[in-house]
Amino acid sequence: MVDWLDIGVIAVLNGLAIGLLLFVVAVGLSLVFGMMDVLNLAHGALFLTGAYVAWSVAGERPTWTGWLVALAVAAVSGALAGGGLSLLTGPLARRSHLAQALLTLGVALVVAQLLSAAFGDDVRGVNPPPGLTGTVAVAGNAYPTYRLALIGLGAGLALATYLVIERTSIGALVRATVADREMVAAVGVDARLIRVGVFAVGSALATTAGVLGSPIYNARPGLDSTILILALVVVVIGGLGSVRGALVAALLIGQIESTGRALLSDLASFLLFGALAIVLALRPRGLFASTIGGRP
Amino acid sequence: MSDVLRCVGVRRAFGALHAVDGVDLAVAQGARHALIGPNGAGKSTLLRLIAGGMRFTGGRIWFDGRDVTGTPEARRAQLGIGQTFQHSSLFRTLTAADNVALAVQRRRGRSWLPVPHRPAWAARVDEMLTLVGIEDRAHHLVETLSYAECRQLEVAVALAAEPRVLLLDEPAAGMSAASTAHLLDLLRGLPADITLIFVEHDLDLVFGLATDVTVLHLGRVLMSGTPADVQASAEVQRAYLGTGRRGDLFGTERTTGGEHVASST
Amino acid sequence: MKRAWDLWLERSGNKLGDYTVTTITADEGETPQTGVPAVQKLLQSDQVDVLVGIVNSSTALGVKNVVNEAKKLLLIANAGANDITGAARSPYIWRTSFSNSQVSAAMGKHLTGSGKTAYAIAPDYAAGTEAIAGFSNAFKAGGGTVLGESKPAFGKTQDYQPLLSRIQASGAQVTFSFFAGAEAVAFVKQYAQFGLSSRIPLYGSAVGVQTTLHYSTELDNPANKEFRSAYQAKYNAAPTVYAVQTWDAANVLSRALRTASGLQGEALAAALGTIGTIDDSPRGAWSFDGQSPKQTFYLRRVEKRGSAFVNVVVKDLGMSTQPS
Amino acid sequence: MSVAMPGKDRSTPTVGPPVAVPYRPTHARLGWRAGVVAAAGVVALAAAPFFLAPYATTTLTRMLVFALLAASLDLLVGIAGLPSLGHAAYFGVGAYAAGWVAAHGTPAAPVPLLIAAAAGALMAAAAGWVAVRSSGVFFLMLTLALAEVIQQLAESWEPVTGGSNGMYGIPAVTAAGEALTNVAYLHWYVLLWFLVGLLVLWSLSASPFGATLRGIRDNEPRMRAIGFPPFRYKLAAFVAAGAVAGLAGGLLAAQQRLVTPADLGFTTSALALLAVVIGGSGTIWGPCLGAALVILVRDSLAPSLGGRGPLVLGLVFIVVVYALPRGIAGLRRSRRERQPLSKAGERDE
Repeated sequence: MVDWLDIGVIAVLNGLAIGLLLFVVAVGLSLVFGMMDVLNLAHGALFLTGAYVAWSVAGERPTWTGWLVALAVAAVSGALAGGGLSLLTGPLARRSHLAQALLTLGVALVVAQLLSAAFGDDVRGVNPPPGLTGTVAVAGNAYPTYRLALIGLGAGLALATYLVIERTSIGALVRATVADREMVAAVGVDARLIRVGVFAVGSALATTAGVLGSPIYNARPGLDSTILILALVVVVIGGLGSVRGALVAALLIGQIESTGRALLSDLASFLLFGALAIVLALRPRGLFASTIGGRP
Repeated sequence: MSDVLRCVGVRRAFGALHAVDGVDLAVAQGARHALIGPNGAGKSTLLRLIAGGMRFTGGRIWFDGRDVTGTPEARRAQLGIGQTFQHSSLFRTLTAADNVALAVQRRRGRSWLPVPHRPAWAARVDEMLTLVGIEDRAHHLVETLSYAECRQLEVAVALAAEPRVLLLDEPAAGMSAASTAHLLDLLRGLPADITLIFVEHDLDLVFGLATDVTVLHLGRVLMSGTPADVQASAEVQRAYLGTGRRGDLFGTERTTGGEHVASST
Repeated sequence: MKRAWDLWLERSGNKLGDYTVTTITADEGETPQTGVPAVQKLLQSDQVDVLVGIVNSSTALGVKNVVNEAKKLLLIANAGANDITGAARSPYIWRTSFSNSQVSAAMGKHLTGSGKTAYAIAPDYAAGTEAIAGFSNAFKAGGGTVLGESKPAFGKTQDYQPLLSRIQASGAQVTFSFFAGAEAVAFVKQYAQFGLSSRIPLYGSAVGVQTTLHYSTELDNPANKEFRSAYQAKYNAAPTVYAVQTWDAANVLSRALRTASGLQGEALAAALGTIGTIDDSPRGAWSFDGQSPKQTFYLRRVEKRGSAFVNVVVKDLGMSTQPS
Repeated sequence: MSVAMPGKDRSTPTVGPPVAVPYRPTHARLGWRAGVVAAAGVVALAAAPFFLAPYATTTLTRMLVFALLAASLDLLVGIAGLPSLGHAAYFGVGAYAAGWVAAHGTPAAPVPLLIAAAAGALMAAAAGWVAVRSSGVFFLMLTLALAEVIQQLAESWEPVTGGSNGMYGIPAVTAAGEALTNVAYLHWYVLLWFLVGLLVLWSLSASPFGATLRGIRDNEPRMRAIGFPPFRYKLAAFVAAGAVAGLAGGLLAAQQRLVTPADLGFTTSALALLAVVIGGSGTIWGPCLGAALVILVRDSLAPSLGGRGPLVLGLVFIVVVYALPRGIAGLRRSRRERQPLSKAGERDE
């Protein structure tokens, strides 16, 4: 008979790895939305760009330096893309969410097509850096060492982001802008600077996560929309603009994606969206909904 | 005269702040009941509690003998509680006539057929606009109306829903003396069967219209009574001005005796 | 697919039977939403006589009505859904490729010889269900026991860890899997990452593992050698199983046209019924059983030859027809 | 009840007694010019099969089906101000229902369509009851989530929906006993029900119900103060839009005789949304033009670009959002609104 405990430990561990990765992706999306009411559907394409960067820079047999270069290149290209996106969505500030959603969806389609033109349509496998390719015995089952490293790295990134946002003065400025843009502008802070900055950092996090996630997900067309859907679910459940919400929601979705699929495999496909529908039905503004300056 | 509206121990707290702290209020049918008091006394909050725009944290409210404490705002409006807003809230991209038509439509039946012209409604709309004196601006977009005209339109929209109680939140705010006088005539001209409850700082309007006055201070009822009692009460002045001199508050030297009539709850 | 078709026409002087051929191609796209209109265009505006191709199973099933009403022959060169020539059979739709359960049944038959227990896994969509059904029936018929089946969500699963631990926990000695494209790569890679490949051998029709299919570039029969060298010369790439299936479609069509009384659907269908065994096909001799091929399946193992992966033929698993 | 008003002092001197112009709601007035254009459009569509090639007629029919879906979405997005990113779910549910009834019940003409509309309405009622509580982006996300759940249902409920292969081999609709397989008959059948659906949508939008929806869209607190319960009206709009989308789904089943989970999917919803934005939201007829354009891009342009269809669509998305903020219909309307308003006169259509 299937040994539940055995599956449980591995699944929970795996859920942690996936959850932390999702947090790194989702936190940028959540802040961008919380601050500027911009629903950035191109966020998934940024993740995919990161994965392709990892494949092209690190390649099939990456070395440590190859990996670090890949991470750097991804972060820089993410920041640039973020800046570009914030300029693109600038004039739409007054328009409805629909206009922004359609615009960013257009950008996502274009980026995905350019990537598939550049890298072709078949799967580009990326291998973890040397030393992390093997497996480690955990509770009697083999578990890839790379995912353990990912948990460590993901936790580090999550903690760093959390501290920057919650503890530093820059973080306070970001949270203030999320709460009430007009007031921050009235105080004399150049809101445009903040907005480009957050867009750039959020996008850089997404591309970096793309590199980190590539050994698991591999770079392939269609990955962008899968990741986008997951990130959107995390952001909405966590409450828009709330970092704490994104962290909790990401871990929750991580568990649903791993433990949920393992235990209830035939319901697996309903779990994700079922959870979203239930959460939104109960708390229409997400779990940690920060009151966003009374905007509708 | 039966009370058309009664509040008992109405309470509303925002965390530690008790905006409305145990208010008892009785409004007679057909009364012109004014709610006055310094800023932050909880006047507007009380009005919104009566209209249903805000949930109670305590106490009960009866309308026409029915307990409407839990009834949602839209249902209370259907029962006959009309309201105008402090910051005028109209449909700016529609014409004045369209704004009133929405209220008329809610009252006179909601059909699904696209019959463009409804004589019965049209007459009602014109009547309302004429009543408030902006019938020649019927087809102008609300954006093009002056501030005073917007206030008049607010009243027209509220009246079009044929309310039995009309709540007015500072109707004369930001109006010129002439417009205020005009508004006073308008409100005086309203039929007797409509009860008015209004919050207002312009004391000329208050004492020119009110049949009863309730003074609120720091979320509690300081005093309820006829306009004369309120003017005479030193306590009210202290709440407003912090000093005992009666003259500067009410402008003209009242002939009523100087004795202090205190009847606080 | 188009490459093989052009290659055949080039070698036969642009003739099928004794008809000169004008080929009109339409892009089927990924989903039936673009596939069905494309077929409608070919039939209604281009007024073609014969349709060849279609990769996507749901598009193939979707055009059944249109093809029936137009009374034109449709030769399917890939779509593997059983119903195409099974439950939803139409006299005008013949197939030169395979049916999903036929492929996996061959694997089921092969593994039963070893009397092992197995765990079957395939994505949760029509082809996946049919593949598992084909494998399990054949495997149980041969005395094997299937300890468990699981179907991860199609197109939405990237991380197979939950399923891999189920396989490990089930204690099966063999895993049968049916994946295609990106999912195959991800599954096989994670299967190895989780250290299962050493303990539980993986069989199935996925890349990089022991698989069963009705073709391999390494098949040593004269027809295949000639086909492969001609294809390599013209396109500088090894032919895929799609190419072989389209090549055979042209071959079958030209044989049928020699004996058919006309170009209408009924005449061609009747002719197809009478062409008997196709002995000069790169996949080895095969013939129509009903409207789907009865053909030999081969057990293959992936080995690295220089820079490319190649499916070395391990064993000939004999002829098998489309399971009911 | 009229009251004598004491003298009015207002800054604008009025010439003679003010003319009390009888009130007529602005948005419901259909000038005769618009009526003529509409009639001409219908005649052209009806005559299409005579001078268009068969495949072009089929494409036109497909445009009509998609246009009805886009128009029903516009009732939600344009009139009620509810941005739904999952409207294709009710379109698909209607199509599956019509297909199932045609196969197991009776393919006789109106039955599958009415069942489709009912199925669409029912599903919209269930989903709407949950979705309509939230607003703005949360509503957007909730409709997306509900649509994905419905699509997953279609994919895994194999015995009824045919799973991922979709429901194929739907028998042709029969009108008076005769199967409508001829391209022209099918076109007229779809055109007839397209007009019925459009009429329903237009009448809803032009009726007081539509005015209420617009009121709730523009200023919900004020509508609540007047006495309109917003939840009930939004839900009614959601169900009405779901019903017409279901009807459009029924037409899809009749025309394409194949329904796949992709018809319920995110892509279809996004394309319908694009059609609404291109066409100009809030006009019901605008999105129909938008839908025609979207189908043109997807079905005829995309294949000829060698599989780079999505790139074209992506660029169209971006261009439309910037170039046509209020869509094609918006171009016409903004010209009209810039006219100076005559003092007390009628605003001409």
